[in-house]
Amino acid sequence: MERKNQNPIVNWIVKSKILGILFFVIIGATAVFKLGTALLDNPSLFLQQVVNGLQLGFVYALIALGYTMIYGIIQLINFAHGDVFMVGAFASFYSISRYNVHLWFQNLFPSVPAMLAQAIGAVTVVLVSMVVCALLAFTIERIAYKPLRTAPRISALITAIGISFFLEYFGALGFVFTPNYITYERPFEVTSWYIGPEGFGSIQAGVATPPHSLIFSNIFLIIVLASVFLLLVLQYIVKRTKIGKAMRAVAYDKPTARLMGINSDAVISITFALGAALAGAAGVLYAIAYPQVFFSMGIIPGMKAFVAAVVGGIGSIPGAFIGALIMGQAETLSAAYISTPMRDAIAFSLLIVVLLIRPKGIMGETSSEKV
Amino acid sequence: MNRLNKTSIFFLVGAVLVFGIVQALISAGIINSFWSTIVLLAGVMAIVSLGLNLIYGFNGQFSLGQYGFYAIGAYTAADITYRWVQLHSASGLTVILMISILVGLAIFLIRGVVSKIRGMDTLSAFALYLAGVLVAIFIATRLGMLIANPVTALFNLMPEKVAQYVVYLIAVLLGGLIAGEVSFLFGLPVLTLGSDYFGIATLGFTIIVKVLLDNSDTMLGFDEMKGARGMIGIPKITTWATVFIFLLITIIVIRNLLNSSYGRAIVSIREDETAATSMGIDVAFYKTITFVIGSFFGGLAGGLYAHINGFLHPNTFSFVKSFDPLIVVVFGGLGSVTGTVGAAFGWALVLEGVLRLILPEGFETWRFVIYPTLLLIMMLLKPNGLFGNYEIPFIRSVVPPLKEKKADEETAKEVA
Amino acid sequence: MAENTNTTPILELRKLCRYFGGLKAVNEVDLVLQPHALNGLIGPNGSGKTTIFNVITGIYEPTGGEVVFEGQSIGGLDPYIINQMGIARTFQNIRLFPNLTVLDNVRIAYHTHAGYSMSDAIMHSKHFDKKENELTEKAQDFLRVFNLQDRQAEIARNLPYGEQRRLEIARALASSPKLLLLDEPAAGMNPKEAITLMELIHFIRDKFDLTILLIEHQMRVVMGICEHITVMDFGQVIARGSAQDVQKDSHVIEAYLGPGAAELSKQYLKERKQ
Amino acid sequence: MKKNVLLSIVVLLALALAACAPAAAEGPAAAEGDTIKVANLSPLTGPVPTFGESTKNGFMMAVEEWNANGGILGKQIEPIVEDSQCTADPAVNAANKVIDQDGVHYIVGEVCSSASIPVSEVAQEKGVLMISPTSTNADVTLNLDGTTKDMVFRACFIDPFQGLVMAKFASDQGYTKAFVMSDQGNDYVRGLAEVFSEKFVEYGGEIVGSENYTGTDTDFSAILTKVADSGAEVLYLPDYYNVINLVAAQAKQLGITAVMMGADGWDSSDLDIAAADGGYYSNHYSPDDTRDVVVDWVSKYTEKYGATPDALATLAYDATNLLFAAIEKAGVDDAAAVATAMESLSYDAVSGTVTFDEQHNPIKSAVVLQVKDGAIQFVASVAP
Repeated sequence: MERKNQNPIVNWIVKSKILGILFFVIIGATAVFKLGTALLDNPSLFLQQVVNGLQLGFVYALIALGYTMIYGIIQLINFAHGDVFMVGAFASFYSISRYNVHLWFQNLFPSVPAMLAQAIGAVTVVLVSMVVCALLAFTIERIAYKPLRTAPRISALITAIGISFFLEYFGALGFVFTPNYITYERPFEVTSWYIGPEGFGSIQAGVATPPHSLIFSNIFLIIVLASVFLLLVLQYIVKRTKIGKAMRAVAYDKPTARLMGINSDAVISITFALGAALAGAAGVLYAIAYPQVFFSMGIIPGMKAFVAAVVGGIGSIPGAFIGALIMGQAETLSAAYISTPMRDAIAFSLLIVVLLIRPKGIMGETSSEKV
Repeated sequence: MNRLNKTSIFFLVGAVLVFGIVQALISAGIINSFWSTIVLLAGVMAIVSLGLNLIYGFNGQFSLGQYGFYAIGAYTAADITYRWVQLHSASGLTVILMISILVGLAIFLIRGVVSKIRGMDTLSAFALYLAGVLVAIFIATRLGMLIANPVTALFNLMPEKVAQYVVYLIAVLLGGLIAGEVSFLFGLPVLTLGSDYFGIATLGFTIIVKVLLDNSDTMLGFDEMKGARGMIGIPKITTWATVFIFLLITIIVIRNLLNSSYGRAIVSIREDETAATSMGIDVAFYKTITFVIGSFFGGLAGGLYAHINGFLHPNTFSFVKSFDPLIVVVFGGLGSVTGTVGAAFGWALVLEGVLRLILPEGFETWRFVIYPTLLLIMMLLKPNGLFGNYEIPFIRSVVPPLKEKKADEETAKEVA
Repeated sequence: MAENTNTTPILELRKLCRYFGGLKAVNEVDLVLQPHALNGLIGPNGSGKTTIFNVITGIYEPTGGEVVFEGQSIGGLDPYIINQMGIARTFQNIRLFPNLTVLDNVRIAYHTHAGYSMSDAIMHSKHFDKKENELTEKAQDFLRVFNLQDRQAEIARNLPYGEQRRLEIARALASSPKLLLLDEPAAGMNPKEAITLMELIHFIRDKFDLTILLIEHQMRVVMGICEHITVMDFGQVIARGSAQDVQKDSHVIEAYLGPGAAELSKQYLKERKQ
Repeated sequence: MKKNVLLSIVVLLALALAACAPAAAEGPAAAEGDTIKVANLSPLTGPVPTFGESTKNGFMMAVEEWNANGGILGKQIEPIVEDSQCTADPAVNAANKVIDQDGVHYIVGEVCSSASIPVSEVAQEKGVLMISPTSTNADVTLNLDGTTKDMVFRACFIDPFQGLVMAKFASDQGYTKAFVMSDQGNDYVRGLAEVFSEKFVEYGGEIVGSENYTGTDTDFSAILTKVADSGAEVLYLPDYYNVINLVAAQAKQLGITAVMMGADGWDSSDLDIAAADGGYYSNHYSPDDTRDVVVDWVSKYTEKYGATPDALATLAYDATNLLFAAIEKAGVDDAAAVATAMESLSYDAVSGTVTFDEQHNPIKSAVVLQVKDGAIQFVASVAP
């Protein structure tokens, strides 16, 4: 039971943790080499992939924000979050194609310039979805999670899985939503632009894009702006407002928060509603980016966003954002340069590696338990 | 303690009765193949869930990876019997046998070295194990191919049916062993993570396994597994008797383990990790060994499962399905062996059996609306599961009566 | 201070440091425990007592300095190894295995001495039965010592507070330590209970031939039984010696009552003499 | 210890004895009545309930039509629909249920090959006739040793034919560079992609790239960027319309000019015609087809379900009709006899005049359609 090993070489190996480091270095170097050669090989293609990854990452970020908030406050992996996201997408689908919500503003104030009216119309749609999702989440929380607040944590998790199944298959019933894949009608037209050695211009159908140029669309811009905006709003709410302080207090220590006069049940409900509102917004933006809605659309993005939140450090709002961007890049770059079939496997391996190096995620605070 | 006390006899008699009655009903055709298939699947689900209950319910490690090990066991066992039945070669058997032996040996040897070196970090240890295991696999494959023909000849001496059944039994066990060894390698670094993080990492494991199985023909080089087209040609030889015996063995092993000092060490980690380690319990070791044993049962069940329908498809092991054993475990009651077995049968019989029969024409899709609703109601009514932590007397740990000891009692009185 | 006796100390802390970021929870602490001694470690809240326990038992790694147990440096070893070497502890906020029976709580600590293999357990062999019986009897013996034998089938979390404290000590003892660390064993007890407990501690020290280091907040309790007392404040040792020595020490008085208190108390004592 | 061992031996012996007891049970007593029971296994829940819905609709329409015309052999048809989730275990359970509990002798289903294969084995074992409307995997009708399962048929093309059709069409159009995308987890897509790649090269073309994705992917930009970079003229994407819609929309965003080509999975009223504009796909029939059976089918379906039928509905309708025609031809309600009758059947179905080859695959011609100016237009017809 010696603390120090007799053999100096063994001692050095142990102390420097060289084997473990070497292991990661080899994996990392292979990845860096692959990506590096790809970058040198065709820089514009590489950049294009990075832009693709950014779009995906920002979409994940929107979902991840809601996940991280709910986990942060009641340590519940809310598997139903992805399905609330699906409901948000459907809500916006119906509000656009049935009720023309995106045209209301235009019809009310025909004198407003078309661009502005369209933008306000789109925002209205997003708001409608956010409200629908917030109400849904509020109801779910009251019916399914609140009674379980004192029960073991796992019961709430199983309930979340149950809610998730329920929302999916109830939604898949013909008279609720539909079991079909529906093409989503965007509230505005898509335009793509290219920028590169040939200059800047918009892409026309049927006309070849100049080579070596970077392509991006208005959807990309909208998603980036919207997610950054929502991140800032959320950050403001959590850090600056009274309810935000109450949230942090409840997250930190529920009984003490209650003693301080905070209605923790109300705070938790509001957190759920807020998280769901974000999911609703994400649902709309997701459907705009990938124009198809169906009952199980929330499962995979939901899971990946959750993984992103974990990578970033669950409970941390900037962490969720960073994690989502990393996930987006990891998925796109591995699909592009390493192996497409393995992209999910690579994304998850990355998750495991990050957790091994930083057990609480990138931005996660390491809280040591008081002994 | 009487070695074969009343409760044990009672339990065994009960088990034989249950088995006999079900078997008789199946033989008489009263339980038709619709119900008997469901019963088989339920039995398999019970074994998988028992493995998970050991990991999660008793050791407190929130694992979503059980279906990954289930898949590994299923494909391993299926590959062995496939090669035997379709290619008339024991090469699958010998190679995997050699791999499981040599990898086990490698792990054992490296463990000997690592435990002598104080203060080695987990990742370095992991790198060492990985290197050792890879070398072992390399040697084992060659060795296995070398002895394949003689072993085939040896098995051919037996009557065909017997040989097939023996190969099948070994295959099922090897499926478990391989799953256990994989879980050791995977668990070594990952078990150091905190509870929820461990859960997410194991979820990742399930997904990685599924992706690999989707590409098993192109990326792993197992043409007979046919990747996403589904593996066919696996003999359908899992019977109620096999499932029942394996289930019984699983229950008894877990019961004996739990009611020993090792079991108490396992449970103490769930109860309070810091206190456990301060009481001299090697937390890392017990987490690993529990994970390995739990995964072993997962793999074992996979082997049995592969031979029920004779068809394997990666979609069976998708991540949505991987919640099934978790649902069963929580449904039955975390940390209750009785509850898990009961819940597994109840779950399968209701979901696949009863709900199919009672739903009227045109309402087939409602099956998956009713199922989560039932789940929700159950969780709200009984948040601790159907059985809570109830155990039948056979499984329950007994508190032996105090023995008379006058001398000590006196000292105690003196103090108190 | 007469610490340099001829016997080898059972535990020695040499310039032990433990920092949390910028906070020096334990700063260059020296401490020597002689075999079979009953030592007290006192100090105001946050003075680093429990941190020292955590470093000794391996829950925290020392930032600097050394922990030497029976001539071996044990700083940074895993807690379970340290326990197996012969150091057991209790916790400030009782940490039993709450959902297990009282008997099982003790049997778990006896784990390393179980003496049968896992395959014995799974096969339920004869050897297993024999050893398991022995183990159970020994565990029951420990329970008797603490007068908990009638509670053996009870679930630990349902025990009253005082019994939980005693159970925790019983559990620590079951791992057959040479050095027992008790973290505020009398916390939450009334003076009478505390005195009884201290008597019990005295008794087990003799019965099991232990060295004991105990943290206590209530000075009165410690003063009564501890042969040697170390006082800490702000992560440093400010005084050590016998109960009387420590009581008079001006640093100690200031640590407990605030700066200037020593002067006041001196004056007070003077006035009383006059 | 000895007692324990003894007891274990006794237990094991008892178990072994019980296990060896002859499975004396005969098949379920077929409920002989004045109806013919026919089951449909569709993935009504699980990952693709929309396919299940279409299949069920096609099946029910055929049943209703035959019943309205007096049934088969003078008996009414009793349809039984069961959910099989596109997954092996539930599909087997569903098959066992309709066979054992309901006493069905004919099964129309399953949709996914991954579910049809285990069901086909159950059907074969129990002597129940099965016709899968849409399972393209060869293993559905074939045993491992290459022999045909005599009770199992299918109503759709198998992989090689459609891949060949499109490869030939593409090279006839003068395209030389193709990029192939396929879903690694979907055998239908994978089979078509493999055959297309092989045949396209045979016809003198070049495969400039191929990429896999998973069925749950929604972001294809990484792959599409590679497509743009590869200079491909053709993008072969033989997946279902739901994937096409996503890929086509993103391809447009990325300014991709390659012509998209696909297979019968595209055939749906939910296909995003604007996004997929200019694409070609192979199909069983052309909506412009003027044969009565086609016109009837399309108009009746549209009237009843409010959408034009997709490939799944059409094939389910055809499969069911084929089954009923075979029963009528056999003249008895007996699965084995019907199977024999089916082998020599020639039936004028929506997807052309169908006969079966030795491996129980239908022999019928295919058409190539183009998505153009907001409509689906007939381009060419290809005979096998």
